[in-house]
Amino acid sequence: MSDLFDIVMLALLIATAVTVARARDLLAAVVIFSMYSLTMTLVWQHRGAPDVAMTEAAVGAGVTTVLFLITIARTTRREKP
Amino acid sequence: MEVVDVRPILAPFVSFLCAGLVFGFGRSIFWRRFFTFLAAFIKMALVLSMLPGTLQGVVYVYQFVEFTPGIGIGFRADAYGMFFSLVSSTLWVFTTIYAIGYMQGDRDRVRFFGFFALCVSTTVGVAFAENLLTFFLFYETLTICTYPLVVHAETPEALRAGRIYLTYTLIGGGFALVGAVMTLNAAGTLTFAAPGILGMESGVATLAVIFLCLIIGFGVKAAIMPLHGWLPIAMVAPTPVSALLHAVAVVKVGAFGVTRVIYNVFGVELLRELGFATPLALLAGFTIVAASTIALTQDHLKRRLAYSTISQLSYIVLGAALLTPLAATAAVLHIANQAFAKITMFFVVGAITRTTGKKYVSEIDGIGARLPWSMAAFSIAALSFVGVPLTAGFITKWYLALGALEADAWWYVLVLITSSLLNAGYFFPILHRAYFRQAKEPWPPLEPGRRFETPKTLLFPIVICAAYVLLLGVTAEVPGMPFSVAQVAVDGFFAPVGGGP
Amino acid sequence: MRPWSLLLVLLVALPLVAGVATLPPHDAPDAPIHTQVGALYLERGVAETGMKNLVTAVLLNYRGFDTFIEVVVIFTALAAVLALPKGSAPLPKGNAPLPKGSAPVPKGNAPLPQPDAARSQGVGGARSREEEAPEVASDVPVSPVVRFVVRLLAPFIAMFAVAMLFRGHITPGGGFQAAAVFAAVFIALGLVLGQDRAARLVPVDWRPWLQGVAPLAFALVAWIGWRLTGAFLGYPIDDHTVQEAMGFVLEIAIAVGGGVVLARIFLEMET
Amino acid sequence: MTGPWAEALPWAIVLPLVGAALTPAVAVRHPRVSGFWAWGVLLVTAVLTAGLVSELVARGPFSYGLGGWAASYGIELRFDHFSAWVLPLVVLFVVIVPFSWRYLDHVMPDERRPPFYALLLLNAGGMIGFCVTGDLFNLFVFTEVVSLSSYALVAVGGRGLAAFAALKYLFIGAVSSLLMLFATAQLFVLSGSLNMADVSLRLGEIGGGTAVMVAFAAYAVSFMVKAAMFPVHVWLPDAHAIAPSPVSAVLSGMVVKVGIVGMLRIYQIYFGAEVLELGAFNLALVWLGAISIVMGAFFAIFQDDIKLMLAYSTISNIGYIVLGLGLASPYAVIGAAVHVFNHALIKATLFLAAGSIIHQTGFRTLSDLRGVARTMPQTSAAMAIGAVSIVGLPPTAGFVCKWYIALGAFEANQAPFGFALVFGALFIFIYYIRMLNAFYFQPPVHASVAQASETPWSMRGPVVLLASLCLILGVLGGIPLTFVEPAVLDLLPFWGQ
Amino acid sequence: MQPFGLDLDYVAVVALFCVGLYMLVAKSNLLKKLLGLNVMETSVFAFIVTAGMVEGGDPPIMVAGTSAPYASPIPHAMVLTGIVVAVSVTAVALALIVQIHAHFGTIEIDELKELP
Repeated sequence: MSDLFDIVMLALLIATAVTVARARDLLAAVVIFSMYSLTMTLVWQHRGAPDVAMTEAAVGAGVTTVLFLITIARTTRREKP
Repeated sequence: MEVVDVRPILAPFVSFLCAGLVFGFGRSIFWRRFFTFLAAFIKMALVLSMLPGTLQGVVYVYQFVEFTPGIGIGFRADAYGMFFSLVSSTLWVFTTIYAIGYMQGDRDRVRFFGFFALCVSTTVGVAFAENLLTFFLFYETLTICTYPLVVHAETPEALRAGRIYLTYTLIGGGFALVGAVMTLNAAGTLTFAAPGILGMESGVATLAVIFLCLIIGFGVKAAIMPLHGWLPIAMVAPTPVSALLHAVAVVKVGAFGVTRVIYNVFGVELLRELGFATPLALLAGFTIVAASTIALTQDHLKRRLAYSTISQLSYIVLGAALLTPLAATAAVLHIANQAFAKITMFFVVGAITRTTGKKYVSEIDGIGARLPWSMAAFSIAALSFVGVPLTAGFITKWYLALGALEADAWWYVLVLITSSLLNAGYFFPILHRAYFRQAKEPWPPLEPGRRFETPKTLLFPIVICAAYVLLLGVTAEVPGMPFSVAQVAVDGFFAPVGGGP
Repeated sequence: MRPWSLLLVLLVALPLVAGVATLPPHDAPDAPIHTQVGALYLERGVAETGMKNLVTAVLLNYRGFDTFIEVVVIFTALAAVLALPKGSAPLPKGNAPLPKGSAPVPKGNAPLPQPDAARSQGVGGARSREEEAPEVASDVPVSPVVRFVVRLLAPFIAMFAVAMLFRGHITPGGGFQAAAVFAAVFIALGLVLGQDRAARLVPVDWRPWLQGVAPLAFALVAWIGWRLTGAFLGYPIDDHTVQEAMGFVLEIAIAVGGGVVLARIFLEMET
Repeated sequence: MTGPWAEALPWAIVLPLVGAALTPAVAVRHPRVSGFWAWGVLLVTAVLTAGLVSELVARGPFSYGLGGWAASYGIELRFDHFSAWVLPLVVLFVVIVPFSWRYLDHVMPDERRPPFYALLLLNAGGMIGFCVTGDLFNLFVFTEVVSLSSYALVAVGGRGLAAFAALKYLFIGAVSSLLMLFATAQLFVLSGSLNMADVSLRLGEIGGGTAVMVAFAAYAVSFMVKAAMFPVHVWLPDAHAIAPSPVSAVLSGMVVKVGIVGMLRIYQIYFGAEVLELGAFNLALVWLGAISIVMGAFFAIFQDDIKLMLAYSTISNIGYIVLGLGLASPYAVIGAAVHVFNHALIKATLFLAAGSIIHQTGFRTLSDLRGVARTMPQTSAAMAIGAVSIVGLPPTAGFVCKWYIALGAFEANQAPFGFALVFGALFIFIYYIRMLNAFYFQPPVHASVAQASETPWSMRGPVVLLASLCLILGVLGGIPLTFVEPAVLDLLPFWGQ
Repeated sequence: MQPFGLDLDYVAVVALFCVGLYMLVAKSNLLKKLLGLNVMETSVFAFIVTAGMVEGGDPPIMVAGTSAPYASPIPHAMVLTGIVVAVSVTAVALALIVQIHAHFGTIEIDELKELP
């Protein structure tokens, strides 16, 4: 059970990371990155690190994402091919 | 007998301080001259004050700083160093007087005189260096300090000459550094000592590399033949600088270094065993003849003198490399003899250029009438180089020939004779043109209100130096004169071996 | 570029895989990580520090110095953002003709482009491009519903952060999390209210002090600890009240200082 | 056992950091005050570090358990002979900061001064901490303080290209920090401890293993990036050339040394544990150093921009240090250790002098700066002394290091490297000659060069002071050796000598 | 869970690290590079947290309802610090990117390199 959860989560992590890499729309990439962070949060929560999970949720998925969004607003949303 | 005394370090320091003062307050002509002369006389006094002690065999030493045990900067006024510093500090006085006259109205004189003083400071430092590291420090500093003098004119030609000069000397310095480092590695010390500091236990191959590195390193400045390329090119410098380069500081430091390597790093005994000195002596012999031959073809006065210098320097190297007391005496003596004669010649050439604007041998027909005193001095110097008795050059050749015979190498006597003939071959045409040909056009007359043929600041050093050439030739055996110092030095070199002159 | 990048990634990946493959298995209780210092902390931590959440104990007590330097790092980030030249603001005024030390480095022998030319080029060009560039405008009108919800929720989220802060020694969470939440609330308010109104939440006069409050509080506590126990950042082991008080000071300072720093970075980037 | 100064150890780190936190508050009314404030803080720090060094000299290395915890239980600060580097480091900061007071007039508006000086203080504090800490994770956190402030300092001077250079630096630096964190985590997983001495002990118990080696490789790459060794130097030239000159002096002189000090720390761990194949590793270092020397010199020769040329010479000089360390004979290591300081001194001289010249004339390429020595004689003289010193000609500070490293090369029977070292430096000098020729022996081509005036004394003073130090340390080369020799003797057992 | 003698958790971490590194190296867009850096950072944090876990362990919080074995608290503290450091670096990088865009009008490294 635990193994299954782990495998699914790890697969999801890699999938989101690859999606971040592939997304041409920077806004989408940032949003998917925040999903990646939240998935990571779940993994850590599961591994007995609630403190880290909370920090990652607040800082990694929260503050970092917002800072990225502001930057996109101030620069550009499209990654040139 | 070694005595701790502050004078060996004070002597270079005086010139160094003088350089600082010149850089700081040199904009005023009065203070510039004041400091330069003051330092020149103080230094001469310092060196002279050590002379009586030296003649009695006292060696003044002063340990300045120690980096790590056994490696440091130290000063040691032994007889050989004293001899060299006597020559250079005496000549500094004359060159300074001459330079003041020659550089009148030229620009950047602060820089010129500042680095001039630095050069002399480092030359004395080289003379009094107690070990190879100190020697190398001053040797390289000299390289750097002469650079601004060489490129003083700031023309593209001067800059090119400066670059070539630096390339030669710095690469030589690199070899010297490697040699010094390897010496320390092999011997565990760098302090010059009479029987030499290296021994057979380091292995012949290592010793060969060390010898090669050190000889290349110092041989560049001594202008041994394949390494001489910089010297004729560096002639673009102002004449006092050429005089300084050729007679006092740079080349003599190289020759001095070669001698130190032979006698105080390797030592007579070791070198006799190894036989490294023979190829060096052959090379020196070749240089003597080859450079003289090239000099024959030079029309530019200073270039002709430059090749003559190359040839004469190898007398010193040859004398040192023969490894006999008499030859060594000749080598040591020739440091002074060549210096005074050559500086006279450069001074005269400078005076000719200053007064008449002529630079080529072919242009000076009949100049003997216009510059009688100068050309008389020039003649004395030329006779000295040819080796006519009663001049300084004769003493060198005499002892060198005796030394060659002592070393069972009679063919060097032939070299000496050939060289004398060649010297005559390239100096006498100058005298011939000067005295026995009609001037092509009238020489510019004396400026009104002048009593001498050329400004007296130029003439005075010329005459004195020429007088010295005669004096050295006449008073060879008089105690207290340079000859006796040289003998003390040579005694020191050969003391452990036995068989002094 | 791509094949080389892949090659580089592979070159890095192989040793890393080799490295992690030979590590001791990670969830075995007898791995060194669980038998050395970590085990001692688990064994004595509560008694020595008075904190039930050992992560907080490690953060504030055993390895408090790390946390000290960590708050210095966020302060560094703020100082960095503040020290950068502002966006496309005009160059510094005053007598100086150009910022010489900072002029662009031309390749080749050409002299520097004249300052004015560079300025008009850089700034003017940037402006013209900027007009077309932003595809997400920062001042999109926010829907009234969102605005209402954010304003309604903000105090409660802030309260949650405070709660997290004060229960940090027992439950997960603590100063940093609270700081991040404070900052998030602030940023959310800034986005819906406009940053001018949000900026009023951090008064200008207090900013210089508030942004550095975390390192300052750490230094203060370190000094107190030094006075009390003779060791820098030392906590008196047997006095749980003092320990707790020192811990609280630090947590509050981290929360306030960290929050202000993050909020100010947000403000700086917005303007 | 320990004297009163040992107590000051944590405060010496914390003081500049707290000073930085206070800078914006102190300078809230008058932004220019921040410069004096930063100087004052550094001055006090210098006194503290001097005290620490005196303690070191009197009683040998000492450590401080933070929070009163035993060494491997909490965080340990350890002041050993390598840490003594903090004293010259802070002193150089003290000299450089006054230079920046007036220099910044043209670089940034007054209101950005407080954060600038805060960054400078953070940089100093971070480096002190880096040199002093005995804990691997703490080392990482201090690295981040140093790196983050360095990224920002590169960018403060200008927009556009400066920000781009800083961002390049940031990306490469962040990856290197990450590798360091990864390696730290691996060692932690392997040994269960973060204390350096403790980790070393446990690694000795474990013996080698792939993971141990991978951690070492990660550390090595990480510190190579920080030290800008040849293959990973790409971030350095732009960043150092474009930063304001006082910052260039700090970055080139000191921040790159963080990589060297870090490398030495990792040695201590690995060699103490005897899990590393010495010969092969030293050989690698020697070659890397030699390649860095050559490539740095090679790139420098093609630069016309004086600051870019100085930046490339940093790569070369780091190569000397690494070469010296790799040769692993006592003299070579002494030379390398002295060069850590002497290079900082020389590079500070050169960058500050170059900065003065650029500041006064507005030009930064050799072809534009012809004849500048006529109008700025003292600054140009400092530049000349620096140039002579950086190639290691006597009688300057650079010679002492080169002498010892060359000596070490022959001592270690690596004669080819000795030759390469000596002649490589000469090769570089031929380039510097071009600079001196342009400054001294060519007529000015620009009016602003011909009419430039000397810098104000607050800028000239530091330059002149540093240049004279270059000369003095060349003659009295033994002064730094007093500190360096015991450190080297301390380290050499690990080297298998 | 160790097929082929590989620890799957660790391998996943390395995979994430490589994805991040690839983004950092191969992508031309500066924001994408920065996202890649963040992915790398998270992967290293994941490595540390994973190393600190223990089979069937509870969080290291000594309150009622938890029992040994506990996960090690030190890695958690390390990661907390690491996360804060990461966000600081990200903030500075973003500020620089904003500047680059304001000055050059682009954040594509390919285009930045072509600028004079």
